[in-house]
Amino acid sequence: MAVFASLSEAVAANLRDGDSVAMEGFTHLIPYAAGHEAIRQGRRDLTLIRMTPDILYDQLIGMGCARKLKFSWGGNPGVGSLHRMRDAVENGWPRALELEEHSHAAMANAYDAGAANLPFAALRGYVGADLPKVNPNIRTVTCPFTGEVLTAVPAIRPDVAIIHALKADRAGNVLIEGILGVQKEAVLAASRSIVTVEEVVDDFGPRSPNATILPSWTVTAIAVVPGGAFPSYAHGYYKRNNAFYLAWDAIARERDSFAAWMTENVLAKGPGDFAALAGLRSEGPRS
Amino acid sequence: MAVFASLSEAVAANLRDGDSVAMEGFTHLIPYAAGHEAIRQGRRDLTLIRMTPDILYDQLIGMGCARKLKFSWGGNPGVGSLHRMRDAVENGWPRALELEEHSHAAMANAYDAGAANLPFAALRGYVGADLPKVNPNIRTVTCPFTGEVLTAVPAIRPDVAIIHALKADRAGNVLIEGILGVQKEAVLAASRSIVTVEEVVDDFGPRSPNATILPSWTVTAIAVVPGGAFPSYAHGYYKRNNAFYLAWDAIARERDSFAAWMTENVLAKGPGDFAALAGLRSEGPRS
Amino acid sequence: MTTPATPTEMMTIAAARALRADDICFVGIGAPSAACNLARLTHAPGITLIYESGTIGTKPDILPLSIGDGELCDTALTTVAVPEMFRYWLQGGRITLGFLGGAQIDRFANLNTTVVGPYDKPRVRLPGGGGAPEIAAHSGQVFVTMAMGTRAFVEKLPFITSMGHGEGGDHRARLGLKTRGPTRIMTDLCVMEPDPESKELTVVSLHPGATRQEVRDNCGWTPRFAANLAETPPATDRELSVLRDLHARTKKAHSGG
Amino acid sequence: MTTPATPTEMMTIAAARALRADDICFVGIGAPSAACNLARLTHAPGITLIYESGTIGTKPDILPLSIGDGELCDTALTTVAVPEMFRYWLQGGRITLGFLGGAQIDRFANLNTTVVGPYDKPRVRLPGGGGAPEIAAHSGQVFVTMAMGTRAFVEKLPFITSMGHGEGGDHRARLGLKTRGPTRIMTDLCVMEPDPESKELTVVSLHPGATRQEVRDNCGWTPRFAANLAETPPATDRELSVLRDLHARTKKAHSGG
Repeated sequence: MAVFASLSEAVAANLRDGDSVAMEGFTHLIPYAAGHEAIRQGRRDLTLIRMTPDILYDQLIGMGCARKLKFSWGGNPGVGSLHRMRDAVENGWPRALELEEHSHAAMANAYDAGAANLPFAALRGYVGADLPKVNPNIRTVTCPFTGEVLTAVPAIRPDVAIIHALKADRAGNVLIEGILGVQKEAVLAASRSIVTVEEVVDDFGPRSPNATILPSWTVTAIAVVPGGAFPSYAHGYYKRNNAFYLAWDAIARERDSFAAWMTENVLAKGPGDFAALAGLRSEGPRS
Repeated sequence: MAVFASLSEAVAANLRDGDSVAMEGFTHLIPYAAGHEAIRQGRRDLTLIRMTPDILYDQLIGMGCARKLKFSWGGNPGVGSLHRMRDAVENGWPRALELEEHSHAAMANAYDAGAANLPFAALRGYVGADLPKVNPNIRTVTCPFTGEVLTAVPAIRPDVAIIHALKADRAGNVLIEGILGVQKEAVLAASRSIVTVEEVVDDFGPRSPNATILPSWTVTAIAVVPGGAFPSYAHGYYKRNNAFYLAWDAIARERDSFAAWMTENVLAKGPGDFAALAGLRSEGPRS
Repeated sequence: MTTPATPTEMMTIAAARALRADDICFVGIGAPSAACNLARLTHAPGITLIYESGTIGTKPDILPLSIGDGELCDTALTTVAVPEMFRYWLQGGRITLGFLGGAQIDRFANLNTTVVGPYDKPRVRLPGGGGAPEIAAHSGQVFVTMAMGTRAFVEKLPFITSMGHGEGGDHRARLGLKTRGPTRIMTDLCVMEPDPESKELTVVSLHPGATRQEVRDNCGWTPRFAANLAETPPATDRELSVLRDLHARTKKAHSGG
Repeated sequence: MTTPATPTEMMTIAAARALRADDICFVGIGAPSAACNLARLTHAPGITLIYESGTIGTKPDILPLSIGDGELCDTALTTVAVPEMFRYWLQGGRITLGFLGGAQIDRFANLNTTVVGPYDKPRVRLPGGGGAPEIAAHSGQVFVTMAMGTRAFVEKLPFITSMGHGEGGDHRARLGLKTRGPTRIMTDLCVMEPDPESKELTVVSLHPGATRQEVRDNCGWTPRFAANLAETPPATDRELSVLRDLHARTKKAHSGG
């Protein structure tokens, strides 16, 4: 059964140095508040897993939290490069970053296989592409009926999955709507999970009979963090702050400007600051 | 793009003697009207595919439409045996019926693989069970990362999928809600598809952003048949007629009583009769 | 004042008692959803019931006739597609307790619901396995309810539809299974549990009024009895009234058009 | 009265013209959704746009900055989870047209968006493939839009992120692919198509004002020109006004907080 906790408690209890962690959210519902909490708590040697490492992972990498990144597209979508990620890969700053690189299709299949408790996923992938030459975790499997040779990738089974969702009910069930990404799969594939939510409600009320809900018994800890996906967005709560994504390019370009921004906006802040950032009524500090 | 047609036109154009056909619907939304139309049109040598062959397939088998059945649970749920299916298997009446038998997990995975254009599905299946000894389509595949040996079954790729759904919009998009079964997978896995619907609406209106919708360009033909899932049910339209499921046991027990019932209630009737059966206002005959 | 429990009622009540509020219970076709719902309506209100039709956390007011009645979906936390149910939820290891019934069982709690006689030329063609083979493999543990009789409790199964303890001992572990398999068999006469070592089913509790001889007469093998054989506590008035109300509501609903 | 099309606008307009109302178009990260939406707002209103974030049949009023902006979901027919998008829809063969961009392209329309320099010690680390490798393989055909330049149109790619025509000829078929691969490359100077036999990219149409020499100067290999080289019809007022309105709406929306 999910435990309600403060975000700092939830991260302290469930994310350890050296863990593999998937912070997922496909443009929508990116768990920024939880990622910032991991930075503040000084986590090290993480294996970061994420299909689309963007600003949040740029921040974690730039702050030296990660030793490895498993991913399929690393950029600031619609804007350009992730300068902190590039600095780590190209110059080893602040530390070297090992890459395990896949395609979206392979990552999505690997999460699906992880949720389904399979050791690998088979897909029609990477035909004619070079990635299998440089990633030993891209192999083949032969269909026992047709003899066709398919691509195989290992299932993703993270130690911890961290996601942001729309709401939880008092029993700890979690509702997600809109762009779903791979969050449900990430939680079901992980050993532990932390879910931040916009709000807790008595009852989800009228909804589709097929609503995407993670039952309480699939989630380890829930923390209420209004605005916790800012500057990404939460369907029905607040919009994506595209201006910040555009601004990040200049902030992250140089090590100094990055460090100054992180000190002011992450290290000196807390989860309670997200509501105001997202333009929501702040409900006072939570930490 | 889906074509709107009468049910008789849709079946005549898309279901041929010798086809493999999946009429799916997991208790909910079983396509009775379409199945009856196939019986009336005298289809022969069908390979019937369905996880839970129940009364509808008992009728098709008893009327001699099928040469083979691929399935995972063949019974009248909550009631007992399918007498026509047993008569075909045990006595070859009205003709012998070849069986390809799986478990639900294997069938569900095989539909999923079919929709995903994979030749096989890997699952942790049948451990310690006898079915792999009698079904040569249950094989193994070895994980190229862990060396684990998993079960493999061939993907299901039917010639035709036939389902009943709640509603279509005027563009031919199809909405399903409630118990979803494997209908979406069956349609996406099939070469052609026939969908009967309760009604056509101008617009689906407010709905979950993640509603289960088959876009028009994934469906071959749509026929409007109110009540077309009777005696199963359509979420929000009418309930399952449990009394009929109980009554079927006596109807189907003997060949004569079965034949008489089919003559009166299927051969002499048409799709337009389903609305009244389901307790809906009849909109006059459609055929 | 309440009439005493029938053997079938006693079987259902014994099964219900074994369920816990924190169980995530997978109810397959033909399984005793009466027991699961009785538990939910008495001592285990928080129990999570999952039917293989995809309904998660369902709380039906009446017993479904099938595993996909509308009532299940209407009262569920959510309903997922069937491939997801079998892939993410059952195979994913999310189920703590699987509930199975069957046409035949052997002394190691293997079950047959496929055929009597040879597979290719069956004397009786049964419905088949449905969800059972993987429920038996992937649920944390499995409960079985079956009424006793020599045609049901047999020395040797003609067909193993779903594995219980196989040939006994560590057979499950040798096949790579990490789940516990069948841990309790609730019958109309008694409760059986596998011996911790041999895994042979052992009668641990006789229902009120049932005798060792009755159990022997209705079992196709010579059943073992536990040294400290207990008597199943009789059905309480509350258990009986809740169960009978449930059945009455159900009968009324199902006989309607 | 309308100011003439810039080269970038001409590239977008040329791409939009090639789209048909019955296309099911998969728009990957970095791809010119401007072209897809321009087509939708002009001659191909029925076109189905799918973004890899799971949105199916989306009709955004402004261009998304990312492939998962809320606008895409709000205007979609429905939105599915990302594993389903890649498994049932892309790999499932439901996409008639994939739309890709890239940092680098070679004469057989192979694309690189991964690294410049050695993979293990890159001079420039690019974003990576995202959906591209499988979009290139599974879409019925692929359109590419890229501005020309000798650093983009290169003799030899340092890394093949997604296969176009490989080494040319029947290379795709030899790898078991049944799809057509890249069929049109829309640049800021011209349109290229693969030669029917060799699959080498051939300039088939020059945009108004562009010259053969300009194309040669901005291409890292010596490009072939079609015998019947055409001139791309100039942008119409309607194309330009719809495109510029779209960009204006988009800029206004994205600069907001």
